[in-house]
Amino acid sequence: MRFIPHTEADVAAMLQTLGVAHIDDLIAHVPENLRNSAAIKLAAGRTEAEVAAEVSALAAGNRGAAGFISFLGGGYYRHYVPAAVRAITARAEFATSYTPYQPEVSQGTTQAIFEFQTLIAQLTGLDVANASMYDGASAAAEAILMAHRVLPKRHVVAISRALWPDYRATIRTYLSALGTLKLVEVPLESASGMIDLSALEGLANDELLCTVTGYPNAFGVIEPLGQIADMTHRAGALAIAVTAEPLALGLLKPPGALGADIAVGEGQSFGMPLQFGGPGLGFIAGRTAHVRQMPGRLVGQTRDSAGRRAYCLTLATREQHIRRERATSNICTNHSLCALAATAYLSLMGRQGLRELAARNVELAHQAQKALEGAGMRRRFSGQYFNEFVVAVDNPEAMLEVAEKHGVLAGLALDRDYPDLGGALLISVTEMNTPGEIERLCDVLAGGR
Amino acid sequence: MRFIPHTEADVAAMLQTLGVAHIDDLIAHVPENLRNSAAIKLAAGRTEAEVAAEVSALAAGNRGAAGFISFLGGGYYRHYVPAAVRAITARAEFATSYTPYQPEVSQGTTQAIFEFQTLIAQLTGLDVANASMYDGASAAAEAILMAHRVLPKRHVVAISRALWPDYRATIRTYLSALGTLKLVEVPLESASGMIDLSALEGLANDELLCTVTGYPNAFGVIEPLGQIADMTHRAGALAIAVTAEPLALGLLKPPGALGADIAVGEGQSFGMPLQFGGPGLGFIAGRTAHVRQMPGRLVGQTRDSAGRRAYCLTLATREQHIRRERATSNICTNHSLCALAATAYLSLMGRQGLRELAARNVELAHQAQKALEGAGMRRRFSGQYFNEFVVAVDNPEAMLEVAEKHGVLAGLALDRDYPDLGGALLISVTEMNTPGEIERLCDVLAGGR
Amino acid sequence: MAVTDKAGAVAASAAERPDHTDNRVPLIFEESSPGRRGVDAKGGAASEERAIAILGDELCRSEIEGFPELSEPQVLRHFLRLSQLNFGQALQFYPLGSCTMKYNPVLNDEMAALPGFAGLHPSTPPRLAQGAIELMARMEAALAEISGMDAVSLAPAAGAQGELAGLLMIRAWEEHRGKVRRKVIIPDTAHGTNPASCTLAGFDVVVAPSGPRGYLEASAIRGLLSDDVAALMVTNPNTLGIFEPEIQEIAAALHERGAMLYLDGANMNALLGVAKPGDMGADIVHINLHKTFSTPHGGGGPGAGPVAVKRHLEPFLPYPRIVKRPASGTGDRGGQWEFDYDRPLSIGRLRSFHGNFGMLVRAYTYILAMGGDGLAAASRHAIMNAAYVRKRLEEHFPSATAEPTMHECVLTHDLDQRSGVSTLDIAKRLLDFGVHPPTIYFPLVVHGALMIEPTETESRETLESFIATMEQIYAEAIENPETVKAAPHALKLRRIDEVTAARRPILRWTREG
Amino acid sequence: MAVTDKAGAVAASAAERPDHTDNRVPLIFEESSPGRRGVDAKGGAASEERAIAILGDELCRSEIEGFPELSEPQVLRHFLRLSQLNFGQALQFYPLGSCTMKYNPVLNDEMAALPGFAGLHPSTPPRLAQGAIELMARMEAALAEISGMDAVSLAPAAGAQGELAGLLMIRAWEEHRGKVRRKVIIPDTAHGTNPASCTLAGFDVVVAPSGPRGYLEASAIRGLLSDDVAALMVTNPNTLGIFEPEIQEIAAALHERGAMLYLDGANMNALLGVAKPGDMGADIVHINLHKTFSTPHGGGGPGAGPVAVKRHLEPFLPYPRIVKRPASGTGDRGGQWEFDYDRPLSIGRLRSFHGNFGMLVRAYTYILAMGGDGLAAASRHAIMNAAYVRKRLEEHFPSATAEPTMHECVLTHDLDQRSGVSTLDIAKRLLDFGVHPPTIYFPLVVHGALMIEPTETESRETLESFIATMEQIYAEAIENPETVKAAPHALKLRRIDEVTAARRPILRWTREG
Ligand SMILES: Cc1ncc(COP(=O)(O)O)c(C=O)c1O
Ligand SMILES: Cc1ncc(COP(=O)(O)O)c(C=O)c1O
Repeated sequence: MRFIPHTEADVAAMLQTLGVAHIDDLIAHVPENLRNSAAIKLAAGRTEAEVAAEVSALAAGNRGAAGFISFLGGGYYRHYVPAAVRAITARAEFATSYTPYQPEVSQGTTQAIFEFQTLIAQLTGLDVANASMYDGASAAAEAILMAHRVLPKRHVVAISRALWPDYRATIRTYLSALGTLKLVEVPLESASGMIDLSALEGLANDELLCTVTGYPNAFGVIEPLGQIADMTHRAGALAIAVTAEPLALGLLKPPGALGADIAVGEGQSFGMPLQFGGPGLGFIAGRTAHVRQMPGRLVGQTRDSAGRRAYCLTLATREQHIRRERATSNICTNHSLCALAATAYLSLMGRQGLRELAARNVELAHQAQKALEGAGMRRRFSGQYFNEFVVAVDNPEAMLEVAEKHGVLAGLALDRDYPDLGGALLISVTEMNTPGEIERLCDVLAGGR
Repeated sequence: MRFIPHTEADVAAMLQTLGVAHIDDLIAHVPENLRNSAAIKLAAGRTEAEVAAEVSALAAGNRGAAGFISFLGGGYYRHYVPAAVRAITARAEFATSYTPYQPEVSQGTTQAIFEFQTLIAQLTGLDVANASMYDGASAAAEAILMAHRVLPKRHVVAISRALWPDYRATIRTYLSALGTLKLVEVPLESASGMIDLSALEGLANDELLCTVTGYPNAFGVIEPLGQIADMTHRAGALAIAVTAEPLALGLLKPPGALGADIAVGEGQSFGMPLQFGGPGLGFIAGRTAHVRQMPGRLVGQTRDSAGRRAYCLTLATREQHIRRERATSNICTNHSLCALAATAYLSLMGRQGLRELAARNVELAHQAQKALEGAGMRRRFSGQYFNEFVVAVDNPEAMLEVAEKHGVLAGLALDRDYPDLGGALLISVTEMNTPGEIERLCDVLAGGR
Repeated sequence: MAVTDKAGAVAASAAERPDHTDNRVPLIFEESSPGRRGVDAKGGAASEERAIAILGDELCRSEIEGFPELSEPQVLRHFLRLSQLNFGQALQFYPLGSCTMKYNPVLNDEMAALPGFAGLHPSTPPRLAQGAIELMARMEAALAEISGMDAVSLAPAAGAQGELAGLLMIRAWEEHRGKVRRKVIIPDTAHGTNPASCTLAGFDVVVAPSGPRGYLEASAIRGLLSDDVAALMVTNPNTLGIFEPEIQEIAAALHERGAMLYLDGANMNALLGVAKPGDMGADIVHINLHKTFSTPHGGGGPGAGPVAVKRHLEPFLPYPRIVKRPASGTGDRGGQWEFDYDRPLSIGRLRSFHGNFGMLVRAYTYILAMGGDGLAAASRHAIMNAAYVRKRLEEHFPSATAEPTMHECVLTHDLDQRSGVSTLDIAKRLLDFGVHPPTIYFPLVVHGALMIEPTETESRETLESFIATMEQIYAEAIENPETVKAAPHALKLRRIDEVTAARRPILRWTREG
Repeated sequence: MAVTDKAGAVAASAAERPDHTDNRVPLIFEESSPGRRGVDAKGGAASEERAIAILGDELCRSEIEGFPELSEPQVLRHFLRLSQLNFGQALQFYPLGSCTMKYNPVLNDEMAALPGFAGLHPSTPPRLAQGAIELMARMEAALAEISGMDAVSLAPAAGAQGELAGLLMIRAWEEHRGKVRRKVIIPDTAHGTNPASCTLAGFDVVVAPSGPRGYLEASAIRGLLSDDVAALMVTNPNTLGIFEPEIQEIAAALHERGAMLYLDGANMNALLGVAKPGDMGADIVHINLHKTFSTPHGGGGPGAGPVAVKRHLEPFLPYPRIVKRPASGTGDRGGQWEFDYDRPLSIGRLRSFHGNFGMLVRAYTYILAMGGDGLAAASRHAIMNAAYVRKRLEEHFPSATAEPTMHECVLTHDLDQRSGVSTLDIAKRLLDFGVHPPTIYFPLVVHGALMIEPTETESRETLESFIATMEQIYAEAIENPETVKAAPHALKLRRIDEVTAARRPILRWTREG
C-alpha cells in the first residue's frame, strides 16, 4: 500500500514487541458483533494512474466549467488568480501544518495570519479582524451572535431582504435554536433595490439588536450604509455590513468609515478558485472594544524569551477548547489556507492593482448594462452598483436556456427567491469578461426575448 | 512592471547616487548607431491573464496531446508520472538554484545528484554515472568521444544500424569536425532485427575504437549485448550500450554485467512528461578506471570542517571551466532538474515497483503483438523485444492515416529511415495502454489493410 | 528616508543573527514601497478615475490606508521564506493527538485543481455540472457505507459545523414530534466543540464523568437519563483512545428513553473496517475529512465535516440535498443529478452553496486510492503504531489508562514532581529534535497529558526515532532539567511568550507600529 | 537489526545537533527497507514472473542491487527535507555573475505543464501538433527580432551546444566554399565553454589578451588575423561587464579577412533594446534562455541555447527546420506547420527531436509578459542595479575596470594582503547573511574577482542590504579575520572540504559504504 510504509517484517517485529500474533488481536476488545459487520464494501484500492483517470473523467463531466461565456455571480465571483498564489498555498509547510498551537514552529502561519488580519482591517476600515471563518454566510450569522454578546438585552435582528438568500437562510439556521432572537426582514424599496429606510426606521427602537445589510447587496446595489448605520446607532444598536464581493472594498468607502460596527463577508474573490462553491473564506472585522466577543481565532504579536518579535494565537479564552459551552463560538477548524491565499493575492495586487481591478470591474459592468439598455433590456433597479446588476425580463429561465444554447451563461434568475420582482436576471461582469463577450451577451439576450 | 520592482522614486534616487539624470545615460557609451536601431518590435507587455490565455490557446491547438489512443514510442515513451514527482521538482529551492558551486547551501541538489549517480550505476550495472547529459543522443556521441580519450590510438567507430536514426545523426554531427574518427554502420540481420554479428566480426581489429549498440534497439529488439561486448573486447575495443527505454533495465540484464564498458541513454521514461521531446535526460555510466575521461559534472562525498558527511562537485579538472580547450567536453548547463525528477521517480517506484512496471510493459506489448498476429499482421523481426515491436505492413503511412481517423495513433512508420525493410510499423505499448485500447488497435489496423 | 531605513534594518538584523533562515521576515507592510506593484492591471490608473466618475466621489474611498505595495518577486520570496518557518506533516513527524496528521497524497491536490472542478461556478446549471454532483453523490454513498449510516450531508464546513447540524436535527426532530428536551449529556473527556455546539443548538450540557477505567459506563449514563435528555454526545474511541466498550448498551439505554446517540467521528481513523458507528447504535455521526480522509489541515483549515444520520433523521438534513431526477427531455440517459431545495423538515442551510467541494474531491480521491481494503488496513496500522509507541514508552511515560487503546495513546509522566519539568517543557524540547509535539494537557482529566497519534502513514524508523528521543528527553530532564525547561534551543526563536500576547493584544500592524 | 540501527542512528544524529533543519538527511538508500513500495503497480508480483517467462531467464536480471524501497510519504519527506538545504533565487539574493539569476515567473511553469504541451509526444503527426510548432515558429521570430539576426534554430539544449552548432556552421560554410581555416580567436576573459566548443568543432584556439582597458582592441585583433582564422568568438558585454566598444570595427576587420564574428549571447540581459548583436556585425549568436529569458536553472539545468545566424549561414543550421507548408488537402486554412528534414547543407542533428520544448514554452510566456517595452526596461534596470552596487561598494571593493560596465560588475579587494582574507572567505561569509555569493575568481584575469550580477528583478532594499553586508564583512575581515576565514557559521554545515572529495573520489553509495 503506497501510503502505508510497514513491511511484513515491520509488522511481525512490532506485533512481537506487543506480544500478539496477529494485527487483529489489537482490536479483539472491540465487541465481536461490531467487528463482524464492519467490512467496508467499496472497490479495492487502485493505482494512482487509475484514480487520476477516474476523477479526471468526473471533472470532464462538468461542461459548464469551460467553453461558456459566463456572467454568473451572485455571491461567488469569477476573478483571475495569479499563478504565484498557487505556488504559495502549495507549499507543504503551509498546507500540511495544523493550527499553530506551537508558535515556535509555526511562525510562517502565524505571521501570515497576522498580515491577513491587518489586510481585512484595512479593507473594512475597522480595528481588528480574525483569522477566518468558514464562509460569508456563516460569518454573517456569527456576527449577529457576536452583536448579541455585546448587547445581550436586545433581541430584534433586522435583516435586509436584499441580503443573499443563502445568507438569510444560514442566519435562520444558526439562530433557530436560540429562542431569544427575533429575525425581521426589512423590505426593499422596489425602485432603487435598496433597503426600505422608512421600514427600517419603524424598527429603530430599544429592542433592536442589529441591522444586517449587504454592501453591495444581492442585486449588486450599493446600499446607503452610512444612513443605515446612523439610524441603527440612534436606536443604540449595532450595524453589521455584509460583503460578498470584497473587491468592491478596493474602491467603495469602507464599512467602518460609514459607521458599521461589524463587517463580515466572503473572501473567495481574493485568490480562491470557484471550485463549485467551496472552500471560500469567511472574514469578520470589528471594533477593539468588542474583540473579546469575537468568534474564532486571533493571532497577536509578542516576543520570544530573547526579546525577538514573534506571533502566536491569543485571546483563546474566547474559544471552545478553553471556554467550552461558554465559548463565543463552536468554530475550531477554520479556513486558514484560504486566508493565506487571500493574503498572497492582496499582496500581489497591492494598493494600486486592487483599485485598478475594482475599477475595471465597474467599467465593464456599466458598459454591459448600458449595452443591454441599448438592446432594450431595462435595468430593474435605480441604485448604483459595483460589478453586477439586475435586468427586468419576462421569462428569465427561458432566456437563460436560449443563451446557454448559444454558449453563454447569461446570469442568475432571481424568480425563485424574489418572485415579487417579476422576471429578474442578475448579471455579473468581471475582468474575466471581454468587450466582445459583452456584445455576445447582448446579442443572445436580445435574440432570446 | 510586475517583475521589475523599482518605483520611479527608487530610480530617481539610484540615478542621483550614480550622478546621472536619466537611466539611458548609463548606456550612453554604447555606440549610438547600435542604440538607434535597438528597439525591439514586439507587442507591448501583457497582463498575466492575457498571457495565460494566449499560451493556453496554443496548447489547445495540439489535438494529438489528448483524445487519441496512442502507441507512439521510438525513443520517447508514454509512462505515468506520479504527482509526487511534480511536487518535488516544483520546489523553488530545487528549481531556482544554480549549479551547486557553493556546496554549503546546495546540499539538497548535491545529495540528490549523488543519489541519481548511484541509481544509474545500479541500473546499468556499472561503477559510476555522472550528474546528467542533455539527452540520449548527445550522451551517445559523448560516450564515443570518451572512449576515444581512453583509446586515443584507435579510430573506427562501429555503430549498429539498428541504433535510432536521431542518435546516429547526432553522433555524425558531434564527430563531423574530428577528422580522426571513422564511423562505420554495421548492417542488421534482416530476420532477427539484431546487429549482423558476422559483419561486426569483420570490424573487430586493432583499429576498432568502440561498438555502439542499442539495448533494446530502435526496433525494440534486445540485442545480444554479451556477444557483442565479447567480440569488442577481443579486439581490445570498448563496448558502448545505448538505451532509450531505461525502464527495460528494471528487468533486463544490466549492460555492465554483459560487458558494456560505457552505458548511456535517455532517462525521459523516469518521470519526465513527453513535452514534445524535451527536456529529457541524458545519462552516462562507466568504469571507475575511466572516470577521469568522463564528460560532465560529478558529485562526490566528502566532509565539512567539523567532520560531517557532505556532498560537492568533484573531479572538476575534467571540465571546461577549469580545463578549457582540453576539457573532456564543452557541456556546462546539464539536465539537473530532470535528474532530480528521475531520482524521485525511481525512489517512488522502488525495486519492486520498477520491476513490476517493466513486467507489465512486457506483458501488454506481447499481448498486443500476439493480437495483431492473430489479425494477420506479421511481426517483422524474430528477435525478442521489450515494450515495442515492428510489424510488416504494405503501406504504413496510409494505415496510420486511417487509424488516426479512428482516433488511434498506431505507431511510427519506419520507411523514411529504413526503406529497405519494406513497409514497417513500430508499435510501442506501455502501462498507459489498456487491453481495450489494444483491441481497438487491432480493429483499426486490420480494417486499415 | 524610508527605503534606506528599511534596508538598514534588514542589514542590521542580518548582522545580528547571520542566517538565511533568520525568522524575522519583515511584515509584508514593512517591505512595501509606494507605487510598487505585483500585477499589471488592464485599464490601469486611467480606469480608476473613470470608475470613480461613474460611481461618484461620495461612494468612493480615496485610499486604502497602509495597504502593501510590492513586486511579484518580492511577494513570492516573502511567503516562501515564511513557509520555511513552519513544521508540516510532509516534513516532520507530527503525532498530534485527535488531529490525525496523516500523509496527504499529492494527487488529491492535483485532482482538486483540475479545471473541470476549479473553474466550476456554484450556480452553474446542474445539467452542466453533472460530474461534480455525481462525485458528491458517490462521496455520500461511500461515507454512508464506511460509517454504517443511512444518509449523509456534505454541507458542513468542518466537524464543529457538523456537530451543530446534528444537534439541530435532534431539536427539529423533537419539535416535529411536539416535545423538546433541553439537555445533552457530554463526557468530561469531550472535545471543546461538543459543549460549544450544544450551546449554539440551545441545549444545556450535562457533564458525565468518565468512569474510573476511562470510559463511559452504561449504568452511569442510565443514572443521568431523564425525559429531558435529548442525546448523549460521545467521541468513540474517546479522547483517551479507548474504544467505548459499553457503547451498544448505552445506545440501547438512550433509545429506550427516547434520546439519541450522537457519535463524534473525529476519531474515525480508528474505526475503518473495525466498527461502524451505525452498528454501534449511533443516530448521528460527523466525520472530519481533514483527519481520517487525508485532506490537508492547511495551518488550521479548511476542512469538511459531513454529517451522517439514520433513516429517521434524513428529512431533517440540511438542504440542498442531492437527488437524481428521471431522464428529462434533454436526452441524458439515466436521469440527471440535481439539488433539491424543497425540504420542508430540513434544519435549513448551514452555509452558502454546496459545501467545501474542493475538500470533497480530495477525500474522494483518497477513498478511491485506498479502497475498502486499504481503509481497513489504515485503521489497523494506525492502531498498531499507537500501541507500539505506548508499549515502548511505558517505563517513563506510562499510559493514562490500563485499558487497551486504539489509534492514539494518552501518556503521563512524573517529571514535574521529580525535576520540575512540565509537559509543556517536554513539548518544547521535542521541537529541538524536529518532532512536532503531541497534543498536550488534553484530555483535561489526565495529569500533564501527552496525547500521541502517530497515524498509519509513519514508518517504523520514525517511531523508533521518536521513542529514542522521548527517552533522551526524560534522561535530560533528570540530569539537567534546565536544558529542557529552556527549550527550544535549536530553532531561530526561543520560547514564545503567549501570556504577554494576551495581556496587551497587538492584533494588527499599524504604520505607527 | 537493520531497522533499530537506523533508528538509533537517526536519534543519535538528532541528539548531536538537535534541529529540524539538521542537514544530514540520510541517503535514500539508507532509508530503504526490503519490501516497501511507493507505488501500487498494476499486475503486481505475478506479472513479474509472467514477463520473465516471456523473455526467458537468460535475458533477465534477478535483482537491482541496492535499489531503494520506500513508501510514498517517506520519499516525499526525503526530498522536501533535502530541498530545505538549498539556497534558491526565489528565496535568496543570488547575484551570481554571468548566470543572470533573475526571477522565474510562476506562470512559466504552469504553461509548460498544460496537458496540451506536457502530453504531446514528439513524434505526433505535425497536423495534430500545430500549436506547439507555431509556438516554436513565433519563438524563432521573437529571438530573431531581439537579436537582430535573420534565422534561428531552437535545437541547442544549452549555450554550449549552441556554441558547438555555431562553430560547426562556420566549418560547414567554409567546407562548402572549399577552404577550411583552422583557428578561432578567443579573448582570455572568455567563458570555458568557448575554447572547449572550439576543440569539439575541430578548431585551434588562439587566445587574445584583453587590452589594458579590459576590452578587445580592433588593432590587436587585426594583428592576430590571418587567412587561417575562421572566427573570433567574443562575449559582449564581456565577462568584465564591459560593452566591447570596438566591436563594430572588429567585425569589419574580421569580415574583411573572410572570418566571422561569433557573439556569445550569454550576457544578452544587458543588450535587450540596447544593442542588437546583428547590428554589431555578428554572424552567429547563441542565447541562453535560462539566463535572459527567465527559465529556471534547476540546480544546473535544463536550459536551452538557441543559435541565431545571418542569412548566409541559414542553410547550415541544424535540422529539422520549421516550415509552413501551403494548405494541404486536409482543409487547414493558411497552410500547416511542419518540420523540414531535407536540408542538404545542414550541419545535421544536434540531439533527438526538436529541442528543449518545455523551456521554449517558458521563455515564450516570459517574452509575451514582458513585451518589447518590458524587455528593454529589463536591461536598463539590470544595468542600473549593477552600476549602483559597483558605485556604492567602490571604496572597499573597487571595480576591476575604470570603464563603464553593464549588467554586471567585477570587483576586487585588498583583503588578502591586508589580513589574509581571500575572496573565497568573503563568499563563504556571505552565506551566513543569507546571500548567495557572486561568481568568484572569474574572469581569471582579475585578481580575486567578485563578479556581481544583481539582475533587474531585485529590489533596491535588497541591494542596500547586500551593500551593507559587504561593508560589514570588509570591517570584520580587518577586525577579526578569523570569523571570515572560518565561515560559514550560521548554517548546519561548516565549510566543505572539496579537496578530499577529489583526492579519494566517492561517487556513489554502496551497501558496504
Ligand atoms: C474529538 C473532536 N471533535 C470535534 C472536533 C472539531 O472538528 P473541526 O476542527 O473540524 O471543527 C475535533 C477537532 O479537533 C476533535 O478532535
Ligand atoms: C559567457 C558564457 N558563455 C557560455 C556559457 C555556457 O552556457 P550553458 O551553461 O547554457 O551551456 C555560459 C554559462 O555559464 C556563460 O556564462
